[in-house]
Amino acid sequence: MAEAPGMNRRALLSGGLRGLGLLGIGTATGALATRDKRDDEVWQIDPDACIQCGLCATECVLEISAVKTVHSHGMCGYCELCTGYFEPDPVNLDEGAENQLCPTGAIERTYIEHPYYEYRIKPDLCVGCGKCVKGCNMFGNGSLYLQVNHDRCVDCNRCAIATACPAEAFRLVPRSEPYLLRGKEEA
Amino acid sequence: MSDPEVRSALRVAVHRIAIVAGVFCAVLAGLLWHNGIQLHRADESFRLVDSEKLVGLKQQLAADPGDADLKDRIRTLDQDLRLEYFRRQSFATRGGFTLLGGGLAFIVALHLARHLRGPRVPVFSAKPEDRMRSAQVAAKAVGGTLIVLTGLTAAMVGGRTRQWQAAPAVGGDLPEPAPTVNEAWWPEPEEWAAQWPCFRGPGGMGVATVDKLPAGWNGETGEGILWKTAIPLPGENSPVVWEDRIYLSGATEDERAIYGIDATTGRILWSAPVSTPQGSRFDPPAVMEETGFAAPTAVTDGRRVIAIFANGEIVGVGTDGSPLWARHLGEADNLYGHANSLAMWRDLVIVVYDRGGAEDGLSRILALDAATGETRWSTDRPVPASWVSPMVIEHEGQPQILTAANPWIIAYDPADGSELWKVKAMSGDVAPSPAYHDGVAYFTNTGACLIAVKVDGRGDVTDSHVLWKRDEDDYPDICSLLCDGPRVYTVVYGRLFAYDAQSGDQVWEHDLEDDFQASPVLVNGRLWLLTMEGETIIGDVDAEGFHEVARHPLGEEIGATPAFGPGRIYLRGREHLYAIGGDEG
Amino acid sequence: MAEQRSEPDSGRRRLLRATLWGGGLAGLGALGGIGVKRLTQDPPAPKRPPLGPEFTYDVSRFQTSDPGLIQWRELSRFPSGLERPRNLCTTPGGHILVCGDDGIRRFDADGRELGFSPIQGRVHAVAVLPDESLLAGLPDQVQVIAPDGKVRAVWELEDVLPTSIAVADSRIFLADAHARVIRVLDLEGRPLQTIGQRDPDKGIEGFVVPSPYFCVRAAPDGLLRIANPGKHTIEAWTTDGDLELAWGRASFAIDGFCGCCNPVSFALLPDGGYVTGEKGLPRVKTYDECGAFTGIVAGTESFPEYVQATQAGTPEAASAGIYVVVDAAGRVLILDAIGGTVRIMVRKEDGDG
Amino acid sequence: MRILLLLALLALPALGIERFPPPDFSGGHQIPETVVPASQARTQAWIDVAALSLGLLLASWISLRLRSRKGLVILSLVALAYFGFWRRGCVCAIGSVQNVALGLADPGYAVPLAVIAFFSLPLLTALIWGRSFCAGVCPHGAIQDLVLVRPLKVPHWLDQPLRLLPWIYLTLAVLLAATGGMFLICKYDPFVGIFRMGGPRTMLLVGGVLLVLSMFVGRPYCRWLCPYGALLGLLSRVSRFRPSVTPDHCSQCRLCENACPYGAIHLPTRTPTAPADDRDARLRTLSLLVLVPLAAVLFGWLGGKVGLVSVAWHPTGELAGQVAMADAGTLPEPAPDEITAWRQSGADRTSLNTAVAVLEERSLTLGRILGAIFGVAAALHLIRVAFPRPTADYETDAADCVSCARCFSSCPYERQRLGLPTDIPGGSHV
Repeated sequence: MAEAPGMNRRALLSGGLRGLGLLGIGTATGALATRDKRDDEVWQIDPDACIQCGLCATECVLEISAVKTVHSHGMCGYCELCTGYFEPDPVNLDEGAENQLCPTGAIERTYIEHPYYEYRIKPDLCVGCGKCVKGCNMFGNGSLYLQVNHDRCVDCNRCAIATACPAEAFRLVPRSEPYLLRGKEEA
Repeated sequence: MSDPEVRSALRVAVHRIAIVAGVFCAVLAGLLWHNGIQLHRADESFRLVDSEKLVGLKQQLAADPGDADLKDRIRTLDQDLRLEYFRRQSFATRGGFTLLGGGLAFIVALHLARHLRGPRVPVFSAKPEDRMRSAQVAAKAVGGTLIVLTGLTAAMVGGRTRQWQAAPAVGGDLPEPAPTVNEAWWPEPEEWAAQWPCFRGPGGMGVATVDKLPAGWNGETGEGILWKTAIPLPGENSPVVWEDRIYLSGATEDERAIYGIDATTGRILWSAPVSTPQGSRFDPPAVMEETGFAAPTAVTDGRRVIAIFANGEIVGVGTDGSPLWARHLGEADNLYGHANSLAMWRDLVIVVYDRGGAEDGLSRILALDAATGETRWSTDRPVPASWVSPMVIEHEGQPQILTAANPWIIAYDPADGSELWKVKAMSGDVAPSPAYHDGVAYFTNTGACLIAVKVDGRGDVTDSHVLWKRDEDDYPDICSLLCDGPRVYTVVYGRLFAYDAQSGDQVWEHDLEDDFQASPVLVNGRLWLLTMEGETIIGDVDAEGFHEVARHPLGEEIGATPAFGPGRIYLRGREHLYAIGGDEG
Repeated sequence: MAEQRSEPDSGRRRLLRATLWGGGLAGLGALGGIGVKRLTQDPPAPKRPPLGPEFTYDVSRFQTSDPGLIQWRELSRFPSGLERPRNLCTTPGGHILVCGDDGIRRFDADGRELGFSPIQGRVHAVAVLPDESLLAGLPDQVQVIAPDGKVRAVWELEDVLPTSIAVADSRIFLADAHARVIRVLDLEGRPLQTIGQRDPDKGIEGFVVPSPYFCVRAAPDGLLRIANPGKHTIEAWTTDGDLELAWGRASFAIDGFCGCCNPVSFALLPDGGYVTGEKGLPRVKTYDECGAFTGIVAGTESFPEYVQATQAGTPEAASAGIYVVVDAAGRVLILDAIGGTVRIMVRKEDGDG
Repeated sequence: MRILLLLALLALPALGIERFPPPDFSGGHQIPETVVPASQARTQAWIDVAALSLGLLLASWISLRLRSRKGLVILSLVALAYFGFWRRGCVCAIGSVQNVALGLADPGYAVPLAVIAFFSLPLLTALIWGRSFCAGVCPHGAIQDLVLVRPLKVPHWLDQPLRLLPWIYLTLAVLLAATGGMFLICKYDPFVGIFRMGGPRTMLLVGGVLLVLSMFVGRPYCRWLCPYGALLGLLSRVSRFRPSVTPDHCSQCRLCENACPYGAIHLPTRTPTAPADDRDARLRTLSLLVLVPLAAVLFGWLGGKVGLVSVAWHPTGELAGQVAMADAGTLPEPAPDEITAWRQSGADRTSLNTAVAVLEERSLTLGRILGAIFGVAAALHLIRVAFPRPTADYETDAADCVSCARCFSSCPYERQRLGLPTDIPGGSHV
């Protein structure tokens, strides 16, 4: 095949541009890769910033949100009348559906001793609406709060809930410590 | 495989598989879509499938807590809803996998069918020479797209306002302040007239029109009071109102502040503390207790609020309380405390700053730029300290600032501060503010006179333009004049006088036996008089006299003239600001 | 052959192609339209898929109170001047003391500030000794501040969170929310006894204090009144540690104590009745000496900042109380820990005074 | 234990929740610990990077050396299964553009190493072997490629303008990502919902529609939307090696003419012996000199405007807008949660205004730069379309070819090489 006169020039130009491209990618990669903070990060909710708007239940890319209520038992008052468990002004202080706050029945209430009751979250049933959290924060001491459960979280590059979160309560935390738990000291 | 008949039969089979798989996928996708709608509703809200019913039943139970049957129904429904919810959730998950499998089968079958049909016959639609032609067409298309795109984007971007900057960006928080702030800007006359921007309302006339006046109020029982807010610092100044904001100031010997109050809730939205380095150099001025440190009423034009204090500090703040400018006009020298309220003409703040004695040469009138506080003009006044608030009127196209002091009544041109006309008539410590109606301005002061001056003169018009003058009665020492057209009213030591506006003859007098400090106002044609004890006396006035209609107590002393907003009355008591209004709506 | 095969194809193919192109272009157009609409929307509408009613915690029906029950009016209010106010008390001289994270501020009866004692740490409670010294309750210690403002003594107490202090009969009663007992000290800080320790033999169940709100008052009748917030009661105890009587019920209704632990604070009126302060649904109410509800001093609607904070569910809200005291003139003083102000409330009928 | 608790009490920030001991249970009840599920292993990221590297090498080898469509189909299936359905579409090279943009613009943001690898490795590969990432590694490409059963030819005049879209998308995505606004590509990814089998229903619908379209139109997302594809195409134009239709030499039999479903095979413009047209080359140079700077300036200006407008899509800008509306009283009640949260956090207007001002400044500058870059890219595209490089043979387009290996089997020399029968029906030109 006859060599066109432009072919050499073309190859040279192509080679030069290729070198430029390599240089560009290399510079960008190098600049980014040499940053100090190297730990892998995951999304988590700062419970102190959360305002329980309910978007965690609706904005997650998963059908049932990865955000669920977490209970710091060490902070809990073990109240008989738990405002995170009972509807405001419950008819009776028993486990009947008419008294329960949680729409999916995800809180389990067990009697410990008079007058203390223990409350546990069943993660399978929790959908992360934050209703109990609001009840607990409004009247109680905030031992219930929302967290991204990392067995379910798919680690989206930019968390869809974080994008929607009005309180900007989502932030990146190291994968080695993926939760922002309250009252950890007591445990 | 090579046998064409087998091949053809296989093809048909595979085709059918593809059709079945395709239909299956389509149906399943539809079901999943429907399921998703059931889970999330068409409005994208997140709820159990039939939650309203459950919530309704719970409410019913709250009303009748003993109904065991109702409890059972709630429990059953609750369980049904939960089961339904999680059933649908798991259907969504399992359905997703099934759809994936179905889709896979569909695609595989289609590929197989194509493969069984054998390679397609190449159709050589294009000829080599077509390439250049198609390239030209494509280039035109690309170019055209780019042009259309540019135009569309430019149109889209150009039409948008940067709405996040609609916030009053005053105070230089933004490097690029909204351009309107520094430009000459002022509200249209009808905008002024619709607000209560300064002492005694639009034009300083003391005339208000309020729709939906409340039937009455009582500050002690709370009747008719929409809200009541404690004002942290005391002040005799009246509130000014612009749309849904109320502004007023308060001060003590060493603290000064302007407040922005939400007209709906009465919440103090912001409080802008006032302090200038110059102001703090001087000792606090000596003032009379009744005057206080914040007697002059502020002004606002809806974008900025300007207030002056007894120590000579004058500041402008944005409607969000952000500081715009602050100045000190020189140490006050005033027997009772500075009390001349501010006025505004266009974007100028009119300040009468009379100090000391006539021979001290300290008194002047200034016009400050409302946006920057810079002095636009300043004119010396040959008068001692006075307490009259300036009033801006317009007569035959000529705006005038009316002022009164001992002994000169002077009208200035607000454009440049030049004197238009003056009358030598006053004496004593002049305090009541003037009234104006149809080319005639009325001035008064206790121990001096009540005088009507035609405002179309120029120069010293003492001998030429005085319509009438009388000096035989008692005249007010604080309460401003009010003119409703036919009559001019004065409030003197608990008595109300009416004079004929054209002749100056006294028409009648009415004894009220109350003390007054606030200026009378005319509301929807009725005269309102506010006693020091906080009672508002409302009456009709005609040629015959004053016919009292109602008295509404506030339960708190009143020294300030009321302000008005749409359907609202704002009364400033000694400690609180009250909003009075009829039913909301 | 090529012509033959392509002939029957072409009609179908053309149709298919036309359909696809039409559909594709329409889809693109629709997408573009949506995009343009989104871009030109001014302002971008906030899109919030709302939670259904059963997923929303709603107490709005309890947030307004019957105006007919409001028997008090606000005389005035003044800012506490503290970053994080936590409690208040009155002195025999008629002054008002407000304590918090910066220290103790002293105001006169009208709310004019008179002085400030800075204290490092969170002052949860403040009280006045007979000699006019102040007691400041901090986690694990009580500071005694002489009238001249100097710290006279610091009593170290292990594991004590004093949330309220009462002084009577030369004894100091310290409500310890940590151990959930009342600690009795002498005037020098020496422990004398504890009241309310769980004792099944004596039938004492102990106080249920799920959060740091635990209020004690010394009544003129010689008994102590102690709030048992977890049980929603106010109890009368002898100073020797015997429970005499208790009243109160849990309810969001106006005559009960709402939430999981209320009242967080209470005070005794000159007529023997009670004023109670509740958190969560901020409200201040009065009860007669038998515990029957008599009226409202300030309803939930009069604490807008507090309600806003609890609506947002922030931790500040979860740990902010509504504290009440009654001064010598019978006025009720309310400290709203979120609004940061002290309100002076008087009865409506004797309002003019 | 007590001491520990005490220390914890003292160490707390003043505003935090009051730490408070739980009740002492006389029955000796043990308070359960708060259980939270563990996070995925960190090694996962490295497995991903290894799989990516291996995939890239394999794809390059299969497409350039093995020249096997079957091999690529298998590789695509594996990639789709692993990166798509198993890893659920995240981490992904397309989205990594945004992380890199944000990382370059914001020194405080550390891009995870795996994401850097996902950004740079396919680009490097493109420089050497062309777009083998698209051919066999990218799950987005694979899912579209695999469902393509009946390709229709998209006319050149439609295909070429549409190929501007990826550049627009890329420009907007980088602008929004670099200012910290949002990750546009992730938010509006059509296929990730399918990989996760869930997500916003509108995006699932878009994904479904695109998939159905992909059955008839080759890789619509890759060609007309994919922002990363724009970068890959740019780099592969100067790649060292790239697929050629024929393994030998082109006899211009035209058999490959319709083999490419992506419109990436160019017809020859002249006979092998005819000399190149100098006039065209001159025109081309001239338009390069005129058009490129002009477009850079025009779109730079326009980009600045778009940058300013984009502030409204930024959370900060949105909040500031809502605050402004609240001030103006035009905000519909009830107030959005943003306003509630902002008021709750102290409602600091000054810092909000400052943040918006800084954001505006950055968006303006960045918008201008990106606009200019877009202008250059668009002008180059236009010139390339208007003045096709004169070729004598059937050639793959340097930028648009995704190395799918479909065309190889249509070349009689390739069939000869593989020892297959060359008598293709209708192949009368051989």
